[in-house]
Amino acid sequence: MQLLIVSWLLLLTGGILAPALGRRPLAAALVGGGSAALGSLAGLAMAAGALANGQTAGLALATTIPGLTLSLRLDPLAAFFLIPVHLLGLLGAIYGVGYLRGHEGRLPGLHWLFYNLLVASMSVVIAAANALLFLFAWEGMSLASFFLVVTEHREPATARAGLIYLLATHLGAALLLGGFLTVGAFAGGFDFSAFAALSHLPGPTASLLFILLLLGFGSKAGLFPFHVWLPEAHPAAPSHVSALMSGAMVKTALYGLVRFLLFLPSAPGWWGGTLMALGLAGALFGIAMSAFQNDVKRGLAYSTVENVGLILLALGLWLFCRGRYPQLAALALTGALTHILNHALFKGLLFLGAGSLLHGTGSRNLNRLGGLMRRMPATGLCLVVGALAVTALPPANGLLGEWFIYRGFLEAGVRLKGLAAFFPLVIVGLLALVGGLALLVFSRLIGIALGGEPRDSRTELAHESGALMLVPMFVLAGLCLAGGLAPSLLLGPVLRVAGMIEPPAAPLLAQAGLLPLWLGGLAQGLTLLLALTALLGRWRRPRRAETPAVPTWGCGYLFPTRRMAYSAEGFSELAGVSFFCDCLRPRIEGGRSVRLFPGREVFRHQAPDLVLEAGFLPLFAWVAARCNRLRRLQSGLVHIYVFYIFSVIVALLGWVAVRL
Amino acid sequence: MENLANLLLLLVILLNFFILGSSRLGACIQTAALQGAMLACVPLLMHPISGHTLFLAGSALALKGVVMPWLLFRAIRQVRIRREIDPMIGYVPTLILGTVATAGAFIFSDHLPLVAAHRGSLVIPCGLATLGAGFLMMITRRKALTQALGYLIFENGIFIFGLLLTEAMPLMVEAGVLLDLLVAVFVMGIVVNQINREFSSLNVENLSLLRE
Amino acid sequence: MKTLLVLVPAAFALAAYLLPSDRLRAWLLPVGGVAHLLLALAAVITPEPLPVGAWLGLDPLGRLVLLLVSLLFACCSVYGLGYLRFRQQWGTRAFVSCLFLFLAAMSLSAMARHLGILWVAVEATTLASAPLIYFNRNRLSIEATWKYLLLCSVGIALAMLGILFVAYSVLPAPHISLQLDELLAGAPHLSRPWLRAGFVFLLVGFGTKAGFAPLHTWKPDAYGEAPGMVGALLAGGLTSIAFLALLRTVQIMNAAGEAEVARQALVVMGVLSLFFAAVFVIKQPDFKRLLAYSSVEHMGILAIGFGVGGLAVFGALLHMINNALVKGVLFLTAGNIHRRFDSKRREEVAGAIAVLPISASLFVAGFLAVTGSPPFGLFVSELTILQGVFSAGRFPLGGYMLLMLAVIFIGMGSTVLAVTLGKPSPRANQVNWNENFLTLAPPATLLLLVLILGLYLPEPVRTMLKAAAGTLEAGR
Amino acid sequence: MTMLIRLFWHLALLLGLSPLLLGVIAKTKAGFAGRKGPPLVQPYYDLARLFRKDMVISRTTTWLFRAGPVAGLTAPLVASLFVPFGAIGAPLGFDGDLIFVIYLLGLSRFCTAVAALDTGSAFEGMGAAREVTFACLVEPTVFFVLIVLVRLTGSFSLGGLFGPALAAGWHTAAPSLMLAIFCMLVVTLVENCRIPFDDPTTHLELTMIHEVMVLDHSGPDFGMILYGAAMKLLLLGAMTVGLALPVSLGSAPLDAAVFALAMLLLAVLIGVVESVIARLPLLKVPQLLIGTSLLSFFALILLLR
Repeated sequence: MQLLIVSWLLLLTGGILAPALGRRPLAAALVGGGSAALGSLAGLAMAAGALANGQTAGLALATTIPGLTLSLRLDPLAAFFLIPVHLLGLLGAIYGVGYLRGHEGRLPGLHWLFYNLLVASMSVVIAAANALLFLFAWEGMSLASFFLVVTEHREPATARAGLIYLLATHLGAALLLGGFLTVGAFAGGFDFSAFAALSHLPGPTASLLFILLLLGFGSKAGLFPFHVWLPEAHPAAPSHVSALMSGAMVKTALYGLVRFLLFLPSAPGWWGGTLMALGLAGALFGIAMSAFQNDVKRGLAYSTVENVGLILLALGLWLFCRGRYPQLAALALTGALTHILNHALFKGLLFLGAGSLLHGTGSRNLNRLGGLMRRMPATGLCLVVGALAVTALPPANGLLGEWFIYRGFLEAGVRLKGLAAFFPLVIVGLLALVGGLALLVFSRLIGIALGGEPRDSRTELAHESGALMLVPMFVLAGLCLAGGLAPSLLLGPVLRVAGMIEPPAAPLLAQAGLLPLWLGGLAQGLTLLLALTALLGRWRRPRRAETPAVPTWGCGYLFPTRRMAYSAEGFSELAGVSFFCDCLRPRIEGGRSVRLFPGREVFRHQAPDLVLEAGFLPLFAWVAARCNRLRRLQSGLVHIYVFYIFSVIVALLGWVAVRL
Repeated sequence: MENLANLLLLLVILLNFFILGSSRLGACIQTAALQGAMLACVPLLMHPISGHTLFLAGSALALKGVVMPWLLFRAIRQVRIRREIDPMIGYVPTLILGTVATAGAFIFSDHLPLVAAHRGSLVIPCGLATLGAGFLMMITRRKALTQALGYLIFENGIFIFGLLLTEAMPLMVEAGVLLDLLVAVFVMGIVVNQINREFSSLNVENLSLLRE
Repeated sequence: MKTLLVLVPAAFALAAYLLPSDRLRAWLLPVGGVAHLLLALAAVITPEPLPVGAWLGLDPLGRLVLLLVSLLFACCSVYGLGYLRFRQQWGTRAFVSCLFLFLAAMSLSAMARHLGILWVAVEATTLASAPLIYFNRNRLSIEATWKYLLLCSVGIALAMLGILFVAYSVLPAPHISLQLDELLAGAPHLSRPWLRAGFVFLLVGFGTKAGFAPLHTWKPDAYGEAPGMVGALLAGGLTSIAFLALLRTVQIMNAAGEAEVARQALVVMGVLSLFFAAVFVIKQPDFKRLLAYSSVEHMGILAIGFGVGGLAVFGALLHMINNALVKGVLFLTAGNIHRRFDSKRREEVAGAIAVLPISASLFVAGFLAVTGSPPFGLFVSELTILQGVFSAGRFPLGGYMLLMLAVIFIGMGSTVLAVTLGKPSPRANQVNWNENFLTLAPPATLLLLVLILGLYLPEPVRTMLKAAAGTLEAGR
Repeated sequence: MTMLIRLFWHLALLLGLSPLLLGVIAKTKAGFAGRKGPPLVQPYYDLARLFRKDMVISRTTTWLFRAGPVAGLTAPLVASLFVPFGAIGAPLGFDGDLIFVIYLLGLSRFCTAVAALDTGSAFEGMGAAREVTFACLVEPTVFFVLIVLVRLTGSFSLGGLFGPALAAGWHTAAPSLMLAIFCMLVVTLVENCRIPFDDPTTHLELTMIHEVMVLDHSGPDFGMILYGAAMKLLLLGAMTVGLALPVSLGSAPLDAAVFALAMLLLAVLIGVVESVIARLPLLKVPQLLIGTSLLSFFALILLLR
């Protein structure tokens, strides 16, 4: 416990010192970034230790604020979720120092203040054992991340993103607050120790609480209808912040959900059902939208929506099977936890890589990139590893989690009787569709961004990022591969946590412990074979010393220009027309020139978020319109105001007289 | 004595109607002044002569009967307006509303749990009626000046009510109250002038730039 | 001591009136403000015994309000020094002396133990503050002043009527006294109908001054047109005074065993206020009026807090402090932005954070604080109030509050962010004025205080709040 | 020991038989066209030639381009180790390997698509887009078919799915298995870019899918791709066959012979299909694929009913 507190103190002091240093970028980066790295390191050590010895540490201090006690608790579950937070916190800090060099604003330390606050508050959220403390840290997390999102506050897009993010996160917090206050009112206290009383809540209240918590946490986690902030906020934020938000912050919401679900009484079936339905919707919608994005980071944000959808799907199955089919529950939970860890690794890697591309080329637009594998080989390599992981292809780590999820649903399909088995089996099929689309999305990203020729003159001048940015990426890439080649690294902690939550499933989990041997061994064999085949290709050296380098064959077109290269829109167009409903398809304006000597044409291609454009914004507009009608009450005529006073008096007098 | 007081109060109510009904500002102000002067006499009739009552009567006469009307006169002299043109609702409806309010006041006060001593007296109905008249004035008139006048009448109503409870308000407090009242009307007079300077008319319509 | 608290500002007002030079007069402000703050601190730290039946005196409630009013005024007076340096065109004689009279009246009403004196003092605050609103000498400000004056005078007159009703409710007892202790002592024998009617008039009267919806109509105009520091004093100080007056009547109702009526009436007012605030905050184009509606919102929260009772009363008292302080932050910084852009319209002001980095940052921080985000004090106080509401089992009310708070957050957020973020609008260099120490230190200080209150409740404050809550809970 | 023997038979069948299938298909088509056609062993010659040739590499490409063929050859090779060839059980297999196998094929697809995009040629990019898009539609079908088997046999490994439990399943759930066979057939055709979905022999790049992706590959690389494609054909064909006749004659050589025969018949069938059906217009293909996955879905419902 002490180590964790030390890490918080490090983060806070460093964060406060950094802006105090004034306009000295180097010092600020050193102090801010250094403290962030050290603090995260301490936290990481703490989490690893707690997971290793598997026992629960605790601490409690009273405060002067009613209901709030500084009580902390670090059980395996919390320790497990601390790992992504502090790992990405550490790597992001190192990366950020390199990423921000030369782009510091008026007060370079400010960024580090919010960065450290974000890491610290996430850590507190996970370690908190008091609902109000949790909420306090939760809000701190939201605000810190908000300020990080609006770092480039001069762009109008950033202002919009900031607003949307702020609204989403605050509405979620309001729901959470409602939920917590209800919990407190029933449990008679806000300490988790008091929440044992919740285990026998009346059904309707429990369901109400479930809904409040689901929406509250979901809005942060990117649950399907409330994911709208992710694709806005992630591109706006600096890349290491996006990595931290997408890899770690989103997970804190999942942590909260799991943590509080464990307090509630055993769930009726529809809880799990809702979770599964929303998760599936999120997975399909997210990956479909991701296929249409030309903005690399926006696409990654949608892929986060997809992955969170998968995790929630697994959690839904777990919730559904809890107490009914312990083994299924264990499988699903293992899948969810594994995927949480994996996603933290590869999504962090991908965002850092995207940041490196942005840093090297100055553009996030796929149609300006291209040919970067030559110019930024290290970044390219890391991105390829990340892509393999996110598409769950061997030999990377992504497959492990998805394997458990598939396995869980297949098992459910076999165990359940009759048409009840229908849903899990259909979900398996849809998971396959999601997998296929993910493959499309990321082959598109890799192929268009890294392969071929630069599509823009500025991209030709792209430069590889510095060591400070590359090292974290290589660490993450290494972890992704290690997770694939030696899955027991990942599975060990996961199984410990799963065993803590689902004790009855211990035997199955022990058996699932054998899986790493297979998947790992296969991955190793596969890589070996790949290497061998590659060598075989080299083995018969062509007789002439070097293979002649020629231009790509243009199928008869004599002077192929870079403008002819296949575009990002083109790559996903067939998918769009062949099996997406029109509403999902991107909006395309202009560019259709039919005349013999066409003049200038402006071609605009954008894929706005359906839920935001057709759902929330109109809703808000509607409410605003309704409110506008009431504004006439403030008519500006003073005698009308006097009349208000008069009528209030009459009304109140009447009320009093009636009560008399 | 009691009856005399009641007679005066009756007159006060009639003056309310006159004010509600007349369109000439000057006349309205004079009537308000007359009303104030009458009210000033009422405490002498209701209570045994004492320093307190004398002070009350004197100061009320001075303020309600002389100073405040004078302030308002000054205002309209500078503003150079004579009559209230097109009120929100015409004079006849206003009068009808006033009658309704007065009747309501009488009925209401019959149901109030009064102390035995006050059963016969007109004080409470008259006070309520004057209050109503003041409110009506402020709600229906368009000119800032007439609204100030309405406020004056409103205050008269409260004063009437206060007559029952002179001993509740110690002398010093009473003085403070009246001083506040004076200052209020004084400031209102100033503001009315400023309004006239800015807008060159006192219609409240022009005073509705600030709205949602 | 007690009398000094009133006489010193009055003396300063006189001095300011007699002093010939504008520059020197401006310097009177911080001196007087700090002097009053010191007096108030002394009066709070070494409380004098409160003799039963005294007309002036400081009970825990009064102490609380006096302290926060004095604190707010001290900060505003420092700000005022910087402000008046910039605004030299019209003489500052009336302004400064009215400010001090305002302070004197507020101190008097914080100390009044006699309903009559309370009324006189509160009315005096209206009269003293009316000229302050007219400081900018233009059509809009005169209109705002007129509305403020008329509506508040009517309201206060109604309060007078209410006081008379309360006095009548003492009959047929031979001796009528409006002294608070004596009223409370005799409360059980008051005649209920008169008392209730009186409470209604008092609620409406002081409620108009505090600005419950729909009695709040003067607020956006007055706050919008007054100079920033006056807005701060009105929104932070005057509302607290009005609420104090209201709480006195609540005390009487409690003592008379009519607590239920009072509480329900308060909750109704609170619910209405929250609703109106939410409606008018959405798409609000003028960021100073926005603050006015936020003030209406907080009056509503206070009303609900006091209405629900129990833990919520403690929370509401804490919220009163926080609200006063954070209103100071918001109005002072909004004043800075307004001055630089010479506009307070959302569509004309943008990118303030690039032009006035510190003011705009403080403004955003104040926005977050006022909407109840941690780590600021309002989070704690609102949380406490909500705890009270929920633990009282009034879940619908709690849910309604949460909903309205969220809506108001959205409404305010969209305007505040639009004003602060983005590319600076062309008006950014309209006026050659830049933020300086005098106009930044006061809001920064206030924000710091709010922050401290959010992180840790000092023991003395805590005890003071407990005592004040005790006086309100007595007789329940 | 038996493990090794199995492995031997398996690899022998895989490496030996797969090119022959291509030859058979070509021969059949030639027969329908009334031509003599190339000898059955022509594909072996082609491969040998390709592996002997030098290669030419576009100067825009990087190692991504070289990785395509490698994965294209390796992934089917490893995947096939999990698929039982008729009654000859798979040498490898574990609980839930079907997921692994499918993602392994995904790996080869990913690498070839990226390699195609790496050349920067519009045509190859187009081909890659088509490949991955159609794969999105094919994968659910494969999964639904496998789900039918999983539900039927209660096993989670390919070895178990096509084992004796399936034979028993034919008595209970024949209709859905019929549908499953049809769907597998379609999958086989699509995945191996056969008419009516794709035409490897056309000369208009615009209409190709798979062939256009590998335009720039030459020499050994191209050889690897061809060989990998052949293995994939054998792999999916083996699934179809295993689905159709889950019977065992007891002795390994006999089973091998039966399986080889069945595969050749399948090849002939493919040849026939290619000869009698015209190639679909590109935009019709997705519709047909969606139809197929709905069919497989229907098979599932039939089973659950």
